[in-house]
Amino acid sequence: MDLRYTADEIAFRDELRAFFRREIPAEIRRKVSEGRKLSREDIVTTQRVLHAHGLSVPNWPVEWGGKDWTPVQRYIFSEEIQAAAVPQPLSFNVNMVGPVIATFGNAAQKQRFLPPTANLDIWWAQGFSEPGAGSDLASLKTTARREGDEFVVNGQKTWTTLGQYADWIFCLVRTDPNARKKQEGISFLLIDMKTPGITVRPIITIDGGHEVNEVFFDEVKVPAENLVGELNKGWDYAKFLLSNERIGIARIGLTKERLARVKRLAQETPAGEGTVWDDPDFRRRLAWSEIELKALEITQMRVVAAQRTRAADKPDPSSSILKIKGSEIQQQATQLLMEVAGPYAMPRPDRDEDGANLPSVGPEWADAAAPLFFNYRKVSIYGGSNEIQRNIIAKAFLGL
Amino acid sequence: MDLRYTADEIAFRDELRAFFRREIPAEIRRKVSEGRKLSREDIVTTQRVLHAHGLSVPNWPVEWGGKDWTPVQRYIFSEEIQAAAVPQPLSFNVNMVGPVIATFGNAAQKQRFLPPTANLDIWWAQGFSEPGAGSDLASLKTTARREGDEFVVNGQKTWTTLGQYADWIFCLVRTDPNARKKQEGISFLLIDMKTPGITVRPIITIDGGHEVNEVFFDEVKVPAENLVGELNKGWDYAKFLLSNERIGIARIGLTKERLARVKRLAQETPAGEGTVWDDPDFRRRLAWSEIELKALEITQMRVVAAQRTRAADKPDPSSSILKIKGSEIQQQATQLLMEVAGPYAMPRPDRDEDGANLPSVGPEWADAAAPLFFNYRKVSIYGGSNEIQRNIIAKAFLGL
Amino acid sequence: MDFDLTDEQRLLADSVNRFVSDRYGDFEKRKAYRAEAKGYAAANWSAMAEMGLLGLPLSEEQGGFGGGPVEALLVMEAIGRGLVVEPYLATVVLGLGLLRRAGGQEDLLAEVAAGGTTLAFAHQERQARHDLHDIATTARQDGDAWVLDGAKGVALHGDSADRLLVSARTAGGRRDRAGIGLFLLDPATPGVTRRGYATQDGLRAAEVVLEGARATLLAADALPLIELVADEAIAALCAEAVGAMETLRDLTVDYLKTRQQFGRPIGEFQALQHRAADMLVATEQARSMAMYAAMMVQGSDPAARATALSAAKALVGRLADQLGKDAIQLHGGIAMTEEYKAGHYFKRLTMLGVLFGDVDHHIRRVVAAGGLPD
Amino acid sequence: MDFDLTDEQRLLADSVNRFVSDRYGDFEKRKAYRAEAKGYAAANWSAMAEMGLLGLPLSEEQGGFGGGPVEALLVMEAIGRGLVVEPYLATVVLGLGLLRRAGGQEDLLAEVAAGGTTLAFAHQERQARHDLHDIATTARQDGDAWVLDGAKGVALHGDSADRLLVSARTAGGRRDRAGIGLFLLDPATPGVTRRGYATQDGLRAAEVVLEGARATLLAADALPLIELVADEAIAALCAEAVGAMETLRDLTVDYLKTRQQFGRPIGEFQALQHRAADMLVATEQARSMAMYAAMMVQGSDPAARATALSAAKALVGRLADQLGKDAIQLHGGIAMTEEYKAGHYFKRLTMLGVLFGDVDHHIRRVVAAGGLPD
Repeated sequence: MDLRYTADEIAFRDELRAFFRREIPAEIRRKVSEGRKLSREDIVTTQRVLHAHGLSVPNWPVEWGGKDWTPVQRYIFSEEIQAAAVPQPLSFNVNMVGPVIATFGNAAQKQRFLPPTANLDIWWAQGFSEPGAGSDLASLKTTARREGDEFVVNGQKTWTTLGQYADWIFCLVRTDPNARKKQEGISFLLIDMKTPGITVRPIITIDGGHEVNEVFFDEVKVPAENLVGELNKGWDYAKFLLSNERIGIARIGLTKERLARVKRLAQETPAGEGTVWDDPDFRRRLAWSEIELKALEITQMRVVAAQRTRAADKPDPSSSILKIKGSEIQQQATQLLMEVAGPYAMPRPDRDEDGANLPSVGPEWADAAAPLFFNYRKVSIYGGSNEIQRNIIAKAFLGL
Repeated sequence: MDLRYTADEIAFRDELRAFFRREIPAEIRRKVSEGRKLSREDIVTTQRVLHAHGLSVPNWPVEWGGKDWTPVQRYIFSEEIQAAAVPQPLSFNVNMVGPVIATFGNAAQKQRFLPPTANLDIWWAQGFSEPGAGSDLASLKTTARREGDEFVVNGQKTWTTLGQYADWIFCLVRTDPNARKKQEGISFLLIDMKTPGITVRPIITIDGGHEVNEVFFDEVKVPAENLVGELNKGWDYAKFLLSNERIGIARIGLTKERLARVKRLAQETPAGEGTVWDDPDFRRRLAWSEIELKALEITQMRVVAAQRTRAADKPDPSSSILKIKGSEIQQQATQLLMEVAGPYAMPRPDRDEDGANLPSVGPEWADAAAPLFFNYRKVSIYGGSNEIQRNIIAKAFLGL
Repeated sequence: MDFDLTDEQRLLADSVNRFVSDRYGDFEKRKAYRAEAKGYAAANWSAMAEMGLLGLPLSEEQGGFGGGPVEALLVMEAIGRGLVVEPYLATVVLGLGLLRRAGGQEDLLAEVAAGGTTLAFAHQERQARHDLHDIATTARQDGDAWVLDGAKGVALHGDSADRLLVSARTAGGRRDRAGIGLFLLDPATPGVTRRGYATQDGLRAAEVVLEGARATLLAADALPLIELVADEAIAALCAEAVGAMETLRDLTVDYLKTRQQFGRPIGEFQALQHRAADMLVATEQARSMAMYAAMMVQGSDPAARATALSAAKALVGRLADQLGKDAIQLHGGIAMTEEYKAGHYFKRLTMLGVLFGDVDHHIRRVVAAGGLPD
Repeated sequence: MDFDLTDEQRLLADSVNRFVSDRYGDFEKRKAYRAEAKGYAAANWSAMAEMGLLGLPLSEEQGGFGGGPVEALLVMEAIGRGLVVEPYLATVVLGLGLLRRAGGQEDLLAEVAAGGTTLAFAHQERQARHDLHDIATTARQDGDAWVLDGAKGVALHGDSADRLLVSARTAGGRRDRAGIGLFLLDPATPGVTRRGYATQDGLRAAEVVLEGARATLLAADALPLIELVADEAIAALCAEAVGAMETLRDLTVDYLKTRQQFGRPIGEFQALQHRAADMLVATEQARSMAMYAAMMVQGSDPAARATALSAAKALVGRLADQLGKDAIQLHGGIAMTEEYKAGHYFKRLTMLGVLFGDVDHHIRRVVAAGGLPD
């Protein structure tokens, strides 16, 4: 047992570190660091740079652009991309639909979709959640009935992240309403967002941002060739996809970068005779977050190391631990930042007639502090709420 | 609305304050303050002094020695007796069996039992809990079958606090094993501990103390005249009794006294260049306990004030709030004390051959600190665990 | 000791509660109020004036009700329940709190009580954070008038206020307790620049820049007065937080009862029941602490008063923070949307935690004082 | 980066685990061990010697295994699982940790490894609390020997140890970092008085009074050495805590599965399930932190090492405290009894929190250092 990186691993890390800082525009990285909203272009630009260097889809099969990395190398990549505040390759493409197509799609689908998915020529959205379903994902109601060479889709999806940018959407749809169990009779369908009958309606969140959407399907005609894998087997593909989703869900590298930034800003922000950093109470809470994050980082390393030997179908509590603690510490970091802002966490600058922000009222970073805190309440809700994660641990691992 | 005491209330308080300090031996009060075990004699002596001054059973009917006090006066009495570190009159006598006999007993029972109960000539124990029942009190299994003029009792009670001192025990026993609901078919029986067939076995707790016992009943013959109220109605009397039990369960006065003592000892205990009190982290946690206690004190005052107007059978979440927060803060106080003791919380002085403690290893008070912390884990378990209290709030008050 | 309201207090509570449920019962209306020119509803303000709420703390000779902390508590709790956007805190609690004690402005008091004039307190400075005595803005005498230079920030409702109360240093260094004067200023005066903006909780505030702005001195060495009124504001914010907590808790419990998942209302899940029970405990503890604040703000010893009010702000802040987060979590995604009420209560509770000092600031003051006063 | 154990490490882990389950699997045996003359089982100690555990950290030339922090972690985790009462921490981690580095006592090292001699570290002084450099005991030279005067407290297993390692001041003031010497002392020496006693967790310790006691100087200016070994002890305690937490969690989960209430196993109640899930999260986080401690205790920069070890002690302390309390609470009354295992784990975890500095002490050190080392 040795928790230190080998010389090779250090070289690999340093190379990535230099690459990210050299090749990804500083302005984009600054936005990530400050928790500001990224534009579609920011994300596309970044992914294409990564793709040009063969780094957009390292987790895919090598023949489709993946890398034959060790688990430790994958871990280092994931940590370094976050620590450098580089927008990660679009998860819907890279961690979700890509692996599903690569694993369960037919040859034509692979050929057609994988290259543009890797280069973000197609922007994918996820069509899983439905109103009223929440954590009970399998209770979905959107239907697809077969008519000749087409499926006709009707229903509604919600919480569709960045759906406003999407070219395509991968959906779970009910193809057999009479199946005995709700998990059966679900299929996995790829749908072009330009198809008539699709309406996207924005959901504005409490931070004032437009990140998620409702997507309505009204008699939407989808070619039958867009069915992935077998009819009525979509739930299996969804489970495969969701287990990939949890990779990196703890976002340790990003949080580490954020806590370092909180520390810097606390040292710069005046308070009394000195700065916020002089307040031992503040420093104590920051120290606790750092320490908990360190423990979680090692937990994540242990998970990575265990991936080599663990049976894929054995219940593993570690992704739930990463989700619970990772989300808690991410939330702590946003709250600490808001506290550094102090009274200047309050202003919410009006927008001008074009919708652009007016100049900041307080320090520029302070504007974003409260909205980020508000927005980050989501991380303990989405991806299976922390309550669901505790259920999973209790049932699957503790046998309760 | 005015949260301040009236002049009359202040006079009443000052009178009690002086009385407690004048009449109750300082050595007994010091034991209470330090969380040390009281002897049987300490408790008897105190209650008899109170009784001699008409203060042992203020909550009883006036004809049996009670006081016609306002709720505020009762509250003041309860707070001041704790703040003076005076052992409270034995709860089994004063808050439990006494009021039950006074309310549901017949004339002969009142005449026979109430005066010696008030003066602690009879020491009562409570025979409710049974092994395996826990918070599900009504699932009790101890039976009493009628044979002529007697009940014959068989079964086992547990967690019988101070049962080793008891002259009598009041028990819930199952008199109708065929009742439809488990709450039916239970009767309330008074049993002389000297009756043949009763065995008391000590339970030693993790603090090393002997406070609770198991009590076994093997063909124990109890005169039928010792049945309180009606046959098979014992559950109603038990509910009446338990609602009295929760009076003062928050023990705010006692905790206030304990926190003040923690503060004093922290100021006397060396640490580094100064004392424990110089540590702002310690002071911050102590301050939080003080503040939470202040809020709870006002919550308790509000409960007292509402007693005048509240319908007796309306669900009231306040006793559950008092139980939850009161137990939490009591536990915090014991932990803070243990932290003041530092490394000298560790020694557990051996006893000599007679079972007496050898001299303290560290400061005298420090010996008792860890055992008190261990012992006080009980306060969130007994009297309906804090989990049960949350169930009560959720169901009875929030309608969930 | 008496927790019963007097008949007058009960009448007041009833009428404020009726006002809030009439005007804020439909949450959509709040959006419309915020869209008005001043960021709140002129009609609501007039109604509050008619109800006598705007003159509440004034003596009867001044045309008011002689309302004290208990009356303020009743009004602010109702304001919290409705997330009322009108500038009651700015104009009545802060503005009148200062003005009526500084004295000599009887006409202005009457105008405020009548609803014709609103006030704001421009005190906060950027370097000061939560320290009330940290004032860099200067005042120099020029004949009868005073001339102010400096910058004030996050003045609540300072963008629309008809008169500003401004603190400025007549003597001493930036962090001296002595030498802070209180001034009255017409924002139309040359040398005054205001930048108004929305706050994260949907209210309004302003940055105020003073460049040779002429003002009237209301009180010299005004820090003790400012601290007293800040403590009154803290008591008011505690009461507002209790109202908001109560509503948010009820909203959450209702949601738990109606939202179905896995084939049953999620309120049947015990883990969520216990969280809801903790929300009730938190609300009641916060209510008790708001009462404590109302009681102690009347105290004659400023040091004891300050410690008690810090304790109240710290505990209510901590409880409100936890309750707000739990409310969002128990709701799930729906509470993350701007359309739904819960998020707005959460945001207001978060900002109440920042206003007049956050939890860290206030617990530090209690620690420095060696604990609660007896 | 490699989390796999080497073959030697796996062998070690297997044999220690077997030892613990053989000798401590039946909890009643522990009571018998404690009743022996020294407060632990002589036979267990011999067995540990035979297994090579007592010479673990010694180099192969010294007759040991050259075991490092990972080996210590494996042994201490097993010790935690069994609540082992033998003086491994006192003799091997502390005693040998000091002695082997001070040098010049090769024979004694071999005796310790063989199980013939036990050690204790008498360092703590009453006024010092958790500050390692706060030493009032004095040492003055008298010919070749040194003469010690002072009082040491809570020396773990100091009552039965065959040799004491004692720190004493050869120069400087009470809280100076320089001038602290490390001495070797035979407790039978005139001028040494020991008072042994049980600790709250069922182990043993002693107060040691030194009145003109003659001792051998092992190392001058030994504070850096003492701090290093204290950090190794902290790493060991973290591992022990993980073992105890894991067992206590399993005990609790088993209890939840078997205990019936309201007609079903209480483990079916979701609120309790979530508490149990949190116990699992806590154990895994503590385990990660114990690994971090084992990694960082090897670091070459003493300041970074100290901060990292403080971080580990603080987090493990906090997690162990909460897990211990939850275990008692989820059990209910049964865990309050001396007869049942759970309370003993709780007590040990509580005392592990005190040993070598409590949570407050260590988090303060992290804060003073400005946060974790990179």
